[in-house]
Amino acid sequence: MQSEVQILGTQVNLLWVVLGAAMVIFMQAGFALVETGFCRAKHAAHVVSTNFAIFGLGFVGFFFIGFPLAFGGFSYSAFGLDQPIGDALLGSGNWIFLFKGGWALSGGGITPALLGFFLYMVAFMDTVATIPTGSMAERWKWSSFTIWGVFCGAIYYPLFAAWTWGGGWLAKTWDTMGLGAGYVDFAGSGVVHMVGGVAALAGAIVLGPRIGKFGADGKPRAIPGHHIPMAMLGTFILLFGWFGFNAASTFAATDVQFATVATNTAIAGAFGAVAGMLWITRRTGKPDPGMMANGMLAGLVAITAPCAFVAPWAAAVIGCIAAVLAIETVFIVERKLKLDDPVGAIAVHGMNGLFGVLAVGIFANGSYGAGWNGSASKGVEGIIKGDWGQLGAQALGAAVILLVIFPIALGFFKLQNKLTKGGIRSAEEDEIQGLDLPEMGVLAYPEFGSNRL
Amino acid sequence: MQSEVQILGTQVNLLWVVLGAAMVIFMQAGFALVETGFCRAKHAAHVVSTNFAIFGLGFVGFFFIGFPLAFGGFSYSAFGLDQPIGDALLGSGNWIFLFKGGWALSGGGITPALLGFFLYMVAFMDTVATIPTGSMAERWKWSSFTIWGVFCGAIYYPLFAAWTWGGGWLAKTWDTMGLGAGYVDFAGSGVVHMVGGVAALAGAIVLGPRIGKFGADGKPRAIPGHHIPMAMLGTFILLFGWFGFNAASTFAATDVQFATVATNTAIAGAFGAVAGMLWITRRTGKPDPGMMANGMLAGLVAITAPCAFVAPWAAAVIGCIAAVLAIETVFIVERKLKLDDPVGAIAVHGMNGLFGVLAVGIFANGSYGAGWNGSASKGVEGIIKGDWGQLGAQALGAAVILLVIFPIALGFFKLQNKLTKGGIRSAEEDEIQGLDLPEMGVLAYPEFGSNRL
Amino acid sequence: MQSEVQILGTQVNLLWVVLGAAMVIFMQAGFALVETGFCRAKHAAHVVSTNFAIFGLGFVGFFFIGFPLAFGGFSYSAFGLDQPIGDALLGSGNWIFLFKGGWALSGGGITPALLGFFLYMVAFMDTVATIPTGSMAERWKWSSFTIWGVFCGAIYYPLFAAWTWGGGWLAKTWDTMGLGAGYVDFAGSGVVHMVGGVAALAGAIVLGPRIGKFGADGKPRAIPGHHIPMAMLGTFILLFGWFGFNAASTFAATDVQFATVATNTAIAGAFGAVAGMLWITRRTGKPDPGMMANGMLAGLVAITAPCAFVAPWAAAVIGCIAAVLAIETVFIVERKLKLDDPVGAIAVHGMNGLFGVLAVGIFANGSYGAGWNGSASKGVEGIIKGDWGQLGAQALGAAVILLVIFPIALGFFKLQNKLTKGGIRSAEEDEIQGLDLPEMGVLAYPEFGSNRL
Amino acid sequence: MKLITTIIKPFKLDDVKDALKSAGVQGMTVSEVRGFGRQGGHSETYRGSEYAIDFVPKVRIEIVVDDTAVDSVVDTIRSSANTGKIGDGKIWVTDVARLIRIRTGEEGNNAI
Amino acid sequence: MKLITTIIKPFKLDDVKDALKSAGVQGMTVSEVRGFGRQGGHSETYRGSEYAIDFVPKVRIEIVVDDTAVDSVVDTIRSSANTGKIGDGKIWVTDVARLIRIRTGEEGNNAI
Amino acid sequence: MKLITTIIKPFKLDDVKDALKSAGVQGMTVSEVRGFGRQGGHSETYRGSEYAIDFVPKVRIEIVVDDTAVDSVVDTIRSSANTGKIGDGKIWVTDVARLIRIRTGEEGNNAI
Ligand SMILES: Nc1ncnc2c1ncn2[C@@H]1O[C@H](COP(=O)(O)OP(=O)(O)O)[C@@H](O)[C@H]1O
Ligand SMILES: Nc1ncnc2c1ncn2[C@@H]1O[C@H](COP(=O)(O)OP(=O)(O)O)[C@@H](O)[C@H]1O
Ligand SMILES: Nc1ncnc2c1ncn2[C@@H]1O[C@H](COP(=O)(O)OP(=O)(O)O)[C@@H](O)[C@H]1O
Repeated sequence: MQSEVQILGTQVNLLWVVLGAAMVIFMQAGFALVETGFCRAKHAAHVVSTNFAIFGLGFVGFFFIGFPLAFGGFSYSAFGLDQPIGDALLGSGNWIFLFKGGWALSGGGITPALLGFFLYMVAFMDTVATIPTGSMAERWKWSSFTIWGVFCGAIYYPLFAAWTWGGGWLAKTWDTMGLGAGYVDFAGSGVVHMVGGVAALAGAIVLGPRIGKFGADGKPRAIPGHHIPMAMLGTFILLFGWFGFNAASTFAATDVQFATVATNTAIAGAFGAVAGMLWITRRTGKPDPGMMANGMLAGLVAITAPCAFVAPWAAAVIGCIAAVLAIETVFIVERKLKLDDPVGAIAVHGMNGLFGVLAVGIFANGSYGAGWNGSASKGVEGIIKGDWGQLGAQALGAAVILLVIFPIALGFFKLQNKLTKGGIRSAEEDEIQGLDLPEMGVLAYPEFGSNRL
Repeated sequence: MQSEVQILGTQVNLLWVVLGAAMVIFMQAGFALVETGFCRAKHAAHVVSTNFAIFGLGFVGFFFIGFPLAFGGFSYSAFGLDQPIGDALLGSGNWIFLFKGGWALSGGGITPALLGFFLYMVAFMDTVATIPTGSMAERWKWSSFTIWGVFCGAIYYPLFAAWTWGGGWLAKTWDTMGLGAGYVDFAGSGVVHMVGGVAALAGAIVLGPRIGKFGADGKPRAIPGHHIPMAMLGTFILLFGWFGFNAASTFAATDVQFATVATNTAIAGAFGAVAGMLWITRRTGKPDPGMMANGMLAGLVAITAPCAFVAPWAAAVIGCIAAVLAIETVFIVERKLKLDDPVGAIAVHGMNGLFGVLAVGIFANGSYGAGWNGSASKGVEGIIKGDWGQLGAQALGAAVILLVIFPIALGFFKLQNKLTKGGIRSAEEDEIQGLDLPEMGVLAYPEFGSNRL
Repeated sequence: MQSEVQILGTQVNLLWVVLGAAMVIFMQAGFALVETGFCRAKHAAHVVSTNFAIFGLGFVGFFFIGFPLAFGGFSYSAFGLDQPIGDALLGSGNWIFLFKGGWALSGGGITPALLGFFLYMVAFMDTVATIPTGSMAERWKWSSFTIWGVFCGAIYYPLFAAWTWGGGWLAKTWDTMGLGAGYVDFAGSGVVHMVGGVAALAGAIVLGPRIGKFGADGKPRAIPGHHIPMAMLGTFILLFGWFGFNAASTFAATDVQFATVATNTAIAGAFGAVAGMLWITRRTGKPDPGMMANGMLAGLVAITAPCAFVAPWAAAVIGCIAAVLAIETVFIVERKLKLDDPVGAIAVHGMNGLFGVLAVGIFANGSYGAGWNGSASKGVEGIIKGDWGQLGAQALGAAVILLVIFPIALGFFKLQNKLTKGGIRSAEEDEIQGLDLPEMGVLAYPEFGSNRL
Repeated sequence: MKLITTIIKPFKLDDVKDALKSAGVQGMTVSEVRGFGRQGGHSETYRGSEYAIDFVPKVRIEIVVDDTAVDSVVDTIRSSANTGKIGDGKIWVTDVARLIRIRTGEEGNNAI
Repeated sequence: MKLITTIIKPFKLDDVKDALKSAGVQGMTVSEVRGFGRQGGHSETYRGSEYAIDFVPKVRIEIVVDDTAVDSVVDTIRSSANTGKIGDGKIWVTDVARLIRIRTGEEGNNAI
Repeated sequence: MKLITTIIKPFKLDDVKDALKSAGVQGMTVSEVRGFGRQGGHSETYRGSEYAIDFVPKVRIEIVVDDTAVDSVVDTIRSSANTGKIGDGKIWVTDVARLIRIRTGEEGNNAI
């Protein structure tokens, strides 16, 4: 039986999770503003609306199917979830691939604690769902987009989530393969950002570049975003929400590591912003605001997996590397891969999600993560502590995202493109005119710029 | 005497209320952006300024008079308010109509807990006050508006608040009329939104439609909002703040129902957004961003009263119904009533406030609300549990808003219109030019669109 | 040894500090929007980017050097910081001027609690750093600006912080000079706002007015801000964040004074907004939105030092005085001092920081602050309680800011101006064209207003 | 052919357009401008400093018409744009030497 | 000298500018306008109410040229702005009595 | 009557307007335009890709004047808009066949 103090502790823990969930949900606004600000005015109502609608679309899919598939078998004692609401659906023992239980949040076990946990998790799912709206912006047909939203909430996100946070097979590689403490991803550099980032990559491949993005000579042309302050506000909102994203991932106020997490998060974001500023100035001569924002976001994405396991100095290093990685990846995506990613989603979420996953295996200092994933680990340790096993688990996780999850996203978009009349890309004349009127029926700014009168 | 654990519990409860208050106060920004985004650029400084100034104007009225009138008799033990700061001013026993005590937050009993409670309550009052700035936008004379602000904080909101949350006569209908657990409104579908919504209706009636809103044939003409991303950001901020609005209305972190509340809130908002998208697409062929936003807000308004009492599936149903109701009400308000409500305040807050109040009496599943309002209730039950008494209490409350509170608002605006030189509507030439320069002295955007040079 | 309850209490306290830190960090967005909205479109990317970049620049300086200098000697038991991480660097006993320890957050003592404390403090430092970006907007060379950011985080802010909150000599004037409870500044009217405000003043002096700000006759000319709703949103975000800024400065959820603080903060802001509206209408005939916003912010700045020590009625009085002071100071700065401060930073932060510091010595009612600064004080008391000693301590603190800190800022900018090729002011042709393209390489709004095509 | 240029008050645009349409005008080009004239501007106060707004928003309409249509078009504009208050605007007429429709290459009256 | 004014579709601006540049035109002035013509507008629905958008976005280019250059410039515009679809726009030519370069005070063809 | 059209640098607008006012001009119409000319544009980098900004912001002023006033107005513009740097702009003069004041229906010089 729990003592009165313990009960109060679980209550406070649940409060922390719910507050964290609200902060993560608020991040949707951040994504909406960053993406809209970095796109053109003629598509602004469309871009902001995809970021708005995705919240509900993904939510509905996750509510009915996705949450059970991913977390039916999850149990976490800190805030009163002492038993899972379901069981394995596919696989068993150390090799579970999908779960079941709690469809549409009905049936037994739907306690306040479970509902709070759902809320936190649905917010993470929506982050995944909204990442491709960035790389696919300005040319994604609305009706096709809505199907992605439901698919991501119902199936796409739950897969890798089940395998890791849900307690599936990747969480058990400490046992099955002797790799570290199993795949470790504190708040989702991999589970959320890289999974979203590879979907962004798949979508950009299938849609192709925006009209006018590449010149006849194949060289990328700049298409400046229409509202820099909007994008900057979005970045600040993301920074704010990230404290809920990372720090509340302790699931416990009684685990004071949340403070370390929060501070490491801020450190990586701050160093990322500064490193991004310096690097882009070095490369192009001016402190491009978009790249500064990307630098901060890259640092935040990269610290998301390791934030609980590393020292402050490592957070600073991770932030700096992340910013440089993001900028260089933007160049590679445009110049080498000839892909068009209007907001840098592939670079920020994909590449730095990958880097964050690996960073756990590099910089983890063994001070946290004892017993993680049910392992006998005394603390997650990276190669700076001489242990290569964790990096192995991390590399395996990253490889699975690249080799299994990415193809699923690519297959989904390709199939949908084939099955959809006219494909999943907007009509050419609509793209030229701007998607706002033809697809949304309204202009974002009927009175500004060339749209007024 | 309280144990150490209990004391810590009340401290944490108070923290939750203060955090909730901050989140609700932040909703003012959401209202400001939604309303401004859905109005025209030439009035934007005026619209945003009404939403800004209302915060202080209502606050001042509530500080001096409104809070005592509504909550002088309130006592709540969870966070250390063990005795009321005042007493009945009008009525007694089960039939109290107004309270007194704590004028200007002075006198005895002004503890930190009481101040925290005041902060939460003043935030709710300001929500009521700001709702009519939406339906009356683009034609409300500034000086007349300021008087509404003070009146709402001092008198208008406190009336129904005293009768319900303050412990007045509507809270006692379980005793006086044998109706359920008395009027039950967890976080204010009725006390806040419907009360604000009927004021919005009254204001729109008294002001009349904007110049050009209705054609010579009496048909409504669209007047597109000038900034869709702004309105969307506002919607996201409202969603974020709503977690404070609803979940912190447990007044206790030690009552883990806050997690159920938060999740039900999110469910209703998400399903409302999706249902709104589908419904408006069905009605007009395109996913009007404004209607998607209204759909989410409608779901949030409707779940506000029942959020603690219903199951997740019911939250989803409530969200869907709310969105359809909101859209259809917009049509009725414009086409049948020939009223002009630029942002849909009557549909979103008025109609769905009403629906939310009734939804308690329909969907409450008896799992929460034991002893509510001092009744012997074992849990609030709606007709899905076979109990019609609660629906009776809810219908009574709603009827009171329609038949008593609405006439008060209408009377106020009509009287003010008569007493004010030139009426409470802006001068015609100012409205045509845009209220920004003539009333505020500045343009919202002196350099954009037709205002530049 | 701590009991289980006590441990839970410290955990919750730390959570409160981390949440507060997130809210204060979010205020950066508020500053960015207020300043950008009140400047012109042609500089908008520049202004918003200074407010963005300052976060990282100041952070880096504070991380390596500033935090140890200011808080190396700090110890605070409420959330588990039972021993300092360092010692005096300069001075000893009651006369310490700088501290050391925890450089780059490395070495012993870097517990989660210490990291949470760092996070809160770095957020305050960044507020100081960003204040001058307002008064120096539209003409501050980017490369020069970046140096300020690092300097402020590393040296400028830490000085006065060490002397007061860090436990240095000004905190000990109760002992050394018999003045009250030593310098008392609950959340930083002085340590943060006035210190930032005098830097804003110094910067405005060194840069000189914007081209066109003063006519040939020496009369100030209005240069209207380009985006009023943006500035209003920024003000709301600041209001929201201020609850973290002030209320979390109890460092403890177990100290329920946080509720008093939060409510006093709201009261001062609300009364400030209303007083600002009335005062500017009296002075110029119209409720200038910029002055209403300044009025609220002035109230918030002024209540920041006294918020824990005064009664609600005093918070209302302080808010009203602050708003009038801010408006009158704007006039004096422009008309008498012939300085150009585009957003009113000197008036809002400088003057009202000063007023807030003194307000402690006037309105403190003795109900809080027992043992403050290690003194034997039974509660901080101002002259309304007949005690003039505290006002003395406050006046001394304010004098130190004016006579020591201000000259340091002025010296820094003057020296930098001399050492920098072409000075720290942007090139004249860039200023005329707008700093966005020449300094940032992008336009804030390439498609709006005169920038489109 | 003639080019008729008119400067009108912005809120009159719909009326003028509808009147021209009824009068058989099939094409026109509209732009936003700022006018300086007898109507004058006004001065406002921002943060306590006065500032003059010398220009008022106007709309310019350009219409190329057949010579024979000039009088009726001018009259139509005059009557539909007129409020009788200062600042109603101007109409001026200039000669057009050539007119070409880009799509077809038609010239002259056929291109109108 | 002649003033050539042309109304084109906005997304054709770059093509026309490049073509004119290649054809030796050294200066032009561009502005945003809204066109009303055969292309027609369209009607949309906002919050359930229909609204007509009568005007479509266009770009106007003005070029002052030497009399001898008129034909080639007109042809260049025609071929580069042409999409063959309704709404491609117009070109019209008017007489210019004087042209002055502000910087130098040069007049006539030297000022082009 | 003549229509004087001038393209100037935006920051010179106030100077030119004041000079014209002093010179007795009572009305003018101003619009925002973009210029392409000898001044050239410049190229910037956004997210690492270069982009050319070919057009620079300019302001166009149109003034209808009595024939006798043309020279003095042109001179006034020249001297007040001149910075001596490339891109100062142009002035061109065209014939106006008719001018009507909408408010009163006055025509010709009375309508100016
Ligand atoms: N001489 C002029 N040349 C060009 N445009 C003019 C001239 N005079 C007036 N305008 C335009 O006509 C508008 C109305 O003129 P104004 O003198 O204010 O009133 P009214 O048309 O009643 O005489 C001005 O705002 C300006 O745009
Ligand atoms: N009579 C006219 N006077 C001035 N501008 C015109 C006229 N007719 C058309 N225009 C302009 O040319 C554009 C294209 O004309 P439109 O009739 O739509 O197609 P097309 O050029 O193929 O005939 C219009 O949008 C308008 O801006
Ligand atoms: N031939 C032309 N026709 C129309 N406008 C022109 C022409 N040449 C130049 N302009 C306008 O004049 C502006 C200034 O011209 P530019 O060649 O840059 O310098 P300058 O005026 O010193 O010769 C251009 O930006 C453009 O708006």
